[in-house]
Amino acid sequence: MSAPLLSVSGLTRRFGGLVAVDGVTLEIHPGEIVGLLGPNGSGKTTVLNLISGALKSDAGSVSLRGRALEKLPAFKIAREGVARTFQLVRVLGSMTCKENVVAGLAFGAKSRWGAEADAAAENLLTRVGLGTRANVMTSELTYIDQKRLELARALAMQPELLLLDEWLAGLNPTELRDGIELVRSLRAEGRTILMVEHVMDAIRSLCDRCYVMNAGKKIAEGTPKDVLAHPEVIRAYLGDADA
Amino acid sequence: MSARNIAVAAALAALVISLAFVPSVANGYQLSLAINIMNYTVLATAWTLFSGPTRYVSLATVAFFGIGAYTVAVLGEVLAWPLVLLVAFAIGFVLSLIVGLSTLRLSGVYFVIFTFGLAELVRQFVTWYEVNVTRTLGRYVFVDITTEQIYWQLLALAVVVFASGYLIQRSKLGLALRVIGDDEAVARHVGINTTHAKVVLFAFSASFMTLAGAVMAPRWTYIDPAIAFNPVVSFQVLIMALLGGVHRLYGPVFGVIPLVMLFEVLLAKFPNHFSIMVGIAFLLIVYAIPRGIVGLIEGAQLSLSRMKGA
Amino acid sequence: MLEVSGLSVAYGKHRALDDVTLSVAQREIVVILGANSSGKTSLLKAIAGVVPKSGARVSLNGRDLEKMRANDIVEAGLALVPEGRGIFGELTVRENLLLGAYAKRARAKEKENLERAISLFPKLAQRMGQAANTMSGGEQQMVAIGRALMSAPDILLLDEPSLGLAPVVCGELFASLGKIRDAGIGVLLVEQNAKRSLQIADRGYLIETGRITGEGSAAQLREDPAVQRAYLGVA
Amino acid sequence: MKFNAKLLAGLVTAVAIGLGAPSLSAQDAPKSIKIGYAISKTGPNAGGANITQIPNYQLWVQEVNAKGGLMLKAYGKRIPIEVVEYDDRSNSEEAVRAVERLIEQDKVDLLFPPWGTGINLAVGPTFHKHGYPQLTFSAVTDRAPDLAKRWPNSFWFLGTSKQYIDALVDLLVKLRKEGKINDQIAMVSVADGFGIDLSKAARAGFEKAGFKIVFDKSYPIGTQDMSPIIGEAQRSKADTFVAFSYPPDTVAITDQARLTSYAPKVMFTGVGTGFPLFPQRFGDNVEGIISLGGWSRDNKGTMEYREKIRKLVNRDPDYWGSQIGYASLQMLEQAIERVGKIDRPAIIKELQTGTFDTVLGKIKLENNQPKDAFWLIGQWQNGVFTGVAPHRAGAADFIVPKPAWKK
Amino acid sequence: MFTEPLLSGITLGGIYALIAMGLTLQYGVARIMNLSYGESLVAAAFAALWLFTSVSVNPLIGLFVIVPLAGIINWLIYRILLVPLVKRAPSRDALEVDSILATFGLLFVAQGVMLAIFGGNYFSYDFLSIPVKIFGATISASRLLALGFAVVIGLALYLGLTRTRAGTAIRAVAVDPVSAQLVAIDVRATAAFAYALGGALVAAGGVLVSMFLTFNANLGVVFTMKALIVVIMGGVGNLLGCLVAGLILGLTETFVATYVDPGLTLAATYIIFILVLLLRPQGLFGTRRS
Repeated sequence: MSAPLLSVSGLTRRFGGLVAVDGVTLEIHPGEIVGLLGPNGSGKTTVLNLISGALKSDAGSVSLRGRALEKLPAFKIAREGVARTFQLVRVLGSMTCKENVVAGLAFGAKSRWGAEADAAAENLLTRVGLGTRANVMTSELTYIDQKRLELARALAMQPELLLLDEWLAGLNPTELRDGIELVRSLRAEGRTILMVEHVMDAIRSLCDRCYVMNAGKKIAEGTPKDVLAHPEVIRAYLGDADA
Repeated sequence: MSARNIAVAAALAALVISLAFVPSVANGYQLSLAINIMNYTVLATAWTLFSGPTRYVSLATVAFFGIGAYTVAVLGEVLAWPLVLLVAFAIGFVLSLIVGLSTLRLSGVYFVIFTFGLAELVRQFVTWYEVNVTRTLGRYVFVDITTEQIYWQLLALAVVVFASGYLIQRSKLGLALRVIGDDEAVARHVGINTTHAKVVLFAFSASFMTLAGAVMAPRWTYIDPAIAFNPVVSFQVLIMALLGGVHRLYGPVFGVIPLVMLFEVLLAKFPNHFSIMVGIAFLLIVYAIPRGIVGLIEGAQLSLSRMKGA
Repeated sequence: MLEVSGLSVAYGKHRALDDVTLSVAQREIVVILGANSSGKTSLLKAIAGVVPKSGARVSLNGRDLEKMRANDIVEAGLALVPEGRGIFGELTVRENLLLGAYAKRARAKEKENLERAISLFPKLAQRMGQAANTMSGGEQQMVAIGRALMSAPDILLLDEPSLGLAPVVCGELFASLGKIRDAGIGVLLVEQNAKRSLQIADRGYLIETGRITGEGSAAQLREDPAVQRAYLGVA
Repeated sequence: MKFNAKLLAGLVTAVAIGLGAPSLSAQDAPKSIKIGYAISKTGPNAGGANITQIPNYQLWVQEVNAKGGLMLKAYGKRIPIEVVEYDDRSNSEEAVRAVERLIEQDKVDLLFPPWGTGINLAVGPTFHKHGYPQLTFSAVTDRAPDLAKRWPNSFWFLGTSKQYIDALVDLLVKLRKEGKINDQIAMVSVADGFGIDLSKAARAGFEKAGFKIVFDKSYPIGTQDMSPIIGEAQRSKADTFVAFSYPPDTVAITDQARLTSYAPKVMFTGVGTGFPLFPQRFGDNVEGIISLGGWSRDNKGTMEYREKIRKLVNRDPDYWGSQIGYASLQMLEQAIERVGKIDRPAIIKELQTGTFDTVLGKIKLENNQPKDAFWLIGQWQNGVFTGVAPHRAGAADFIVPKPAWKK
Repeated sequence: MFTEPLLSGITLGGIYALIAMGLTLQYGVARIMNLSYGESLVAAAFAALWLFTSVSVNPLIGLFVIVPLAGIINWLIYRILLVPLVKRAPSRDALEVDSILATFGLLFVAQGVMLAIFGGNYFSYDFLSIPVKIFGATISASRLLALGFAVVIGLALYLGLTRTRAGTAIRAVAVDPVSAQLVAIDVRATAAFAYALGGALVAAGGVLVSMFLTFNANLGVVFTMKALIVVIMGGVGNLLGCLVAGLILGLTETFVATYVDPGLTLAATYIIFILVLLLRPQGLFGTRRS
C-alpha cells in the first residue's frame, strides 16, 4: 500500500469539561474516499475542523504527505492542499457564482487570477452543473445549487485532500442521486476525499473505507458494509434498547 | 476593454478634467464648499476602502487626519511641500500598520470604541508633547499654498484614492476582503491570510486619511490638537459613508454631497437650531433610507428592470 | 392536545419542512424519527414560534398558536427544550430553573414545580448555586428539561436530549421522560436514538427530507424496516 | 476686490453729471447694511461665545437699529442693519467656509469676528484677502503685533499674553516688596492654546522678576477633578497661586480650594472668573480672587452697559472681554459714520488712526491694538470685579491676603 | 499623602461607574449602542439645576422626580423610535449599526433642544459643597454623596438583577435572547424596560454630578465616551466590570495626576483602556461572543 496522504494520530480536543475528540487516529491514502461516520455529537465535524485548522487541537498530530499541519493556521493548511465544505452550506452571499469559485482559485498554492481564473471558474461551474449560472448571485440559488457551488469553490483550490462535511445532507431523493453521482465522478478523477456523512446509501455506494466515531472516540473502521453491520455501530446509531 | 468600459473611462476623465476647472469659475465660498466636499470624499472613500468590505467600523479617521495636519505644522516651513506630503504618508502608513496589527483581535463595538480611544490618545500625546517639550500649543502654519492648490491637491488625492480603490477591488486583495466581509471562516479555508489582508488595507486607508489632513492643514493658519483631532470629523465620515452606502466604492460620494449640502442649508436657515434640524434630518434618513442612498438607487433600478422584464 | 397541520418552513430558497401534519395528546410520548438535516429541528422550532412558519394551523387544547410570539406560546402551555439545550450559561442552576417559572401560568406553583423538577433530577439539588455552564453535558440537559417543566407545560417538546450524553446518563434521561408523561404531560421528542426512544414512546412519525413518510405506534415502528433504512441506508 | 454694483453705478452717474458734483444721493442709498458673523453656537466654544460675544452683537445691532441705523453721510440718511449669522460648530474649517459664504454669497458689507484665538486665526487670511476689518476681542496671542503687520485689517483688542503677565508681575513684585507675599508661586494651566501661551509668558516673567515657580503643571482640557492639583499646590507653601484655566476648571479649582481651605495670599484663576456664573456659584467667597480683565467701579458707562446686557439676556456680561468687545463695536460704528459710506479700506484706515469715544473712555489704537485702554488684572471686591492693574488712574487698592473662605 | 489620591480616585471611579451603569444595561440587554446617552445625563443635570434654582427643590428630592421621568421618556424612546429598528434588523450587528445611526440623530435633537432652552452657557450651582474629612483627606460632601449613591445604586441594581424574578429575566435576555423567549419572557418588553432603567440610572448620575460639575448643553458627548470606555473596558453588560473599570480609571487619573503629571491623566486612562482591550478583547469581565 502506498504511503498515506493524510495521517492523523492521537487527535484530541476538549471543550470545557467535554472531550469532543478523544485520541482519534486515522489514515487516508491517495485516491481513497473515506467516510467518517457516527451519531450526532460524536465529534466528526470537530475532527474535520481540527484537520482544516478551524480549531486547534489539544494533543495529537495531523500530517499531509508527512508535512505537519497541526500547528499551522487555517489559511496555510488550505494552501498546503486541504479544501473543505461546511456542514451548514457557506457560500459568499454578496458575490456571483463565478466570483465564489474565483475566491477558491485565487489564494491557493497554485493561485490563478485574471482571465485564466475566469475560464477555470467557468469550467468548474460546468463541472458541478452550474455552467449556466456563472453570473447569478448566490442568494438566488437553490439549496442543492449552493452545495454544488461550495463544492466547486473547494475544487478550485486543486486540493490534495477534500473534506466534505455532510455535503449530501438535506437533499431530496433526486438531488441526492445527482449529488452522489457528482462525488462519484470526483473519485474517477482520482481525488482523495474524507467525508462526514449521515446518508448511509451514499456511504455504501461511495466510500472505500469508513471510520465510525461515538462520543469522541473511534469505535470501528473498515468497509462500509462491515462497519454498518458492526454491533457497536448499530448500537451507536439506533441506541441500545437494553441499557 | 469593452466599448462600455471605454465610455465610462472617458466620462470619468472628462469629469475629473471639468472638476479641475472648478476654481476658475467658482467664487471663494463655492471653492471652499468644493474643498469641503472633496476632503470628505477622500476621507469617506478611504474609510470605506477598509470598513466597507471588512465591516470594521472605525472612529480613528481623525487620528490619521490630525497626524497629517500636524506633520505639516511641524515640517511645513522646513521641507519642500512634496516631501512634507511624503513624510505624512509614511508616518500614517507605519502608524496604521502598528495599529492594525494590534487591533484585529477586536470585534464589533469593541473595535469601534478602541479606535475612538486611539484617536483621543494620539491627541492627548500630541498635546502633552507640545505643552511639555515644545512649550507651545497651537502652531502657526504659514505655508504658501493657495486655496486653489489645496483644491487641486485634494482632487488629485481623490483620483488616487478612487484609482487605488478600483485597482484593489479588481486585485486579489480586493477579492480577499470581500470574502472576509462575507465569511471570515471561508476566507481562511480558501487560503486567505486574513490578518495580512486586513492590515494592508487598513494601512492604505489610513495613509490616505493622513494625506488629506496634510493637504487641508494650510487652510487654517493655526493648528492645535483640538482643531486637528476634532472627533466630529470621525463621526461625520462614518455617517457620510454609511448614508451613501459602503458596498460600492462610489457609495460614500452619495453620502458626502447631500450631507455637506444639508449642513450648509441648515446652518444658513437655522443658525440657532442647527442641532435639532440635523438630528431630525438624520433620523429621517435612518428610517427612510436604511440601505444607504446607493442601496436606494440600486433597489429602484432593480425594481425598474423587473418591471421591464415582467 | 397539540394539533399541527400543513406546516411548512423555508429558509430562503431552501424548504426545510413541507406540509407536516401531526398531533400529540396529553399523557403520551410521540417521537419524531429521521436522519440528520431531515427537518426535525425546524419542526420543533416552528411549533414553538422561534422560526417563522407558513400556512400552518397549530393549536393547543383548541387555542390557536400560529399567530402567537414564542413567549406567549409558553404561556399557552407549550415548552421547548431546544437542541444544544439553550440554558443561560452564566446564570446559576437555581436561576435557570426559576426562570422556567417566569410564565404567569406557572408562578403560583413555582415551589411545587421546583420540588418536582428536583425529585425528577435529584442531582440538581446539590448544584443549585453553580453556574450552569460549568456543569457536564448531562447535567445541563437536566437543567434544560427541568427549566421547561417549571413552566408547567401541557406539552413538552424535546430536541435531541440525548445528544452528547454518556449511555448511562442517557438511560436516566429516558427514564425521566416516562415519569414526565405519567405526570400528565404530552411529550414530543425528536431523537436519533431510535431504538431507545421507541422503547419509551407511544407513537412515532418518520420524517425524511422535510416530509412525513411514515407514522405508527411505537411497536409498529420498531419493526418497520423503513426506520432502519432512514438511519443506516439500504443494507 | 469687487465693488458694490450700486456704488459703482452711483459713481458713474456722479462722474457723468460733472466733476465736483455733490456725492451720492439718498435714492442711491442701500436699503440696509448687511453685517454677517459666524460664531460657535454649538460645540466646545459655545460656552465662551455665548457669554462674551453674542450678547454684544445683539445689543449693538438693537441699539443702532433703534436709532434708525448707521448714519451714512454719503447718502445723507440712516441705514438700518441687517444681520446674517451662521454657526461655525466650533470648527475652524466650518468657520473659514462660513466667512467665505458671508462674503461671496451673502455679500455682507461688514463682518463680526468669531470667538476664540484658534478660529480667529483660521479666518484671518479670508478677512484679509477680501479686505474686511477684523476686530477680534476674544483672542489672546503673543503673535498679535506680527499678525497686525501681516494682516493690517486685523485688530487685536484683547492684547498679548505678555501684557497680562507684565501687569501681574508688576503687581506681585510690589506685594513682595511690601513683604506681603513670599517669592514662591504655584502655577497650573489648561493644556490648550490659552493656558499654554499664558503659562509660557508667565514662566519667563516670574523668573525674570526673581520668583520661584515651585509647582508648574498643566492638565488636559475637560479635567474637573482638581483635588490632586490643589493638593500639590497646597503642599507647595507658595503664597501665590496662579491658574490659567477655562470656565469649568476655574469653577472646579475654586471649589476644591474652598473645600480644602486652601487660601493662598494671592489667588489667580483664569477664564470664567469674570463670568456671572462665578459670583453666582461662590457668593461672597469670590472676594479677593484675581483674574484677567476688570472694570472700573466708578465708570458710569460701564455700569450702564451692564444694565443693558442684563436687560437683554437676563444675566451679567463677563468682566473681561464683554466690555472690550462692546467698545470695539462702538469704534466700528464711529469709524463707519465718519467715513460716511461702506468703504472698507477707509474704515480700516479710520480704525487704525482715529480716536474713539467708548464705554471704556477714549481709545486710540497703536499698531492695531488698544493701549492702556482697559484693565488687564482685576480683583473681586464687594461684588464687582474691579480693575487693579496696570497701575494707573482709577486703579483700586489690591486686597491682600485674599480673605479666608467662608463656609 | 497617599490617602488623598486614593480617596479622590475612588470617588472619581465610583462616579464613572455610576455614569456607566445605565449604558451597560442599555447596550448589554437592549443591544442599543446609545450615542445620545450623555445627553440624557446632561438633561437630568439641567433638570436638577432648574428645580434647584427656580423652584428651590433640593437635588436629592429632585431625584425622585427626575429619575422616574427619565425612565418614562427613555421607555417611550425605545417603544417609538427604536422598536422599528429592532424589528427590521436581520442580525445583532445590523441593529448595532442602525442604533448607532439613530441615536446619533437623537444626540443632535436632544442637544439642540437643550441649547434652545439654556443656550451654550456654563452652569454650576452650589449644593452640599462642604468639606468632609476622612482619613486625613478632605473631600466634598457632594462628591462623597455621589459615591455613596453609586454604591447604593450599584448594590440595589446588583440585588435587583440577581434576587428578583424581573432582574433575572433581564439577565437572561442579556445572555441569550433566543432562549429567553422559551421561558415566556417577552424579550421586546424586557429590552424596553432595561433601556428605560438604563435611562433612569443615567439620569440619577446626571443629577448627582450636577451638584459638583460645571456643565453646558454641549457636554453630553464627553460623558457618552467616558461611559462607553468604562462599559467596554469592564465587559458589556457586566455591572461588576463597570465598577472595576470605573475604579481603575478613576484611580489612574488621580494617581497619575498626583505622582506623574496631571497633563498625562487622560493619556494614561486611554493607554490602560487600550492595553486592557489588547490583552482581553472582550473586556475585563466580558465573555467571548462566538
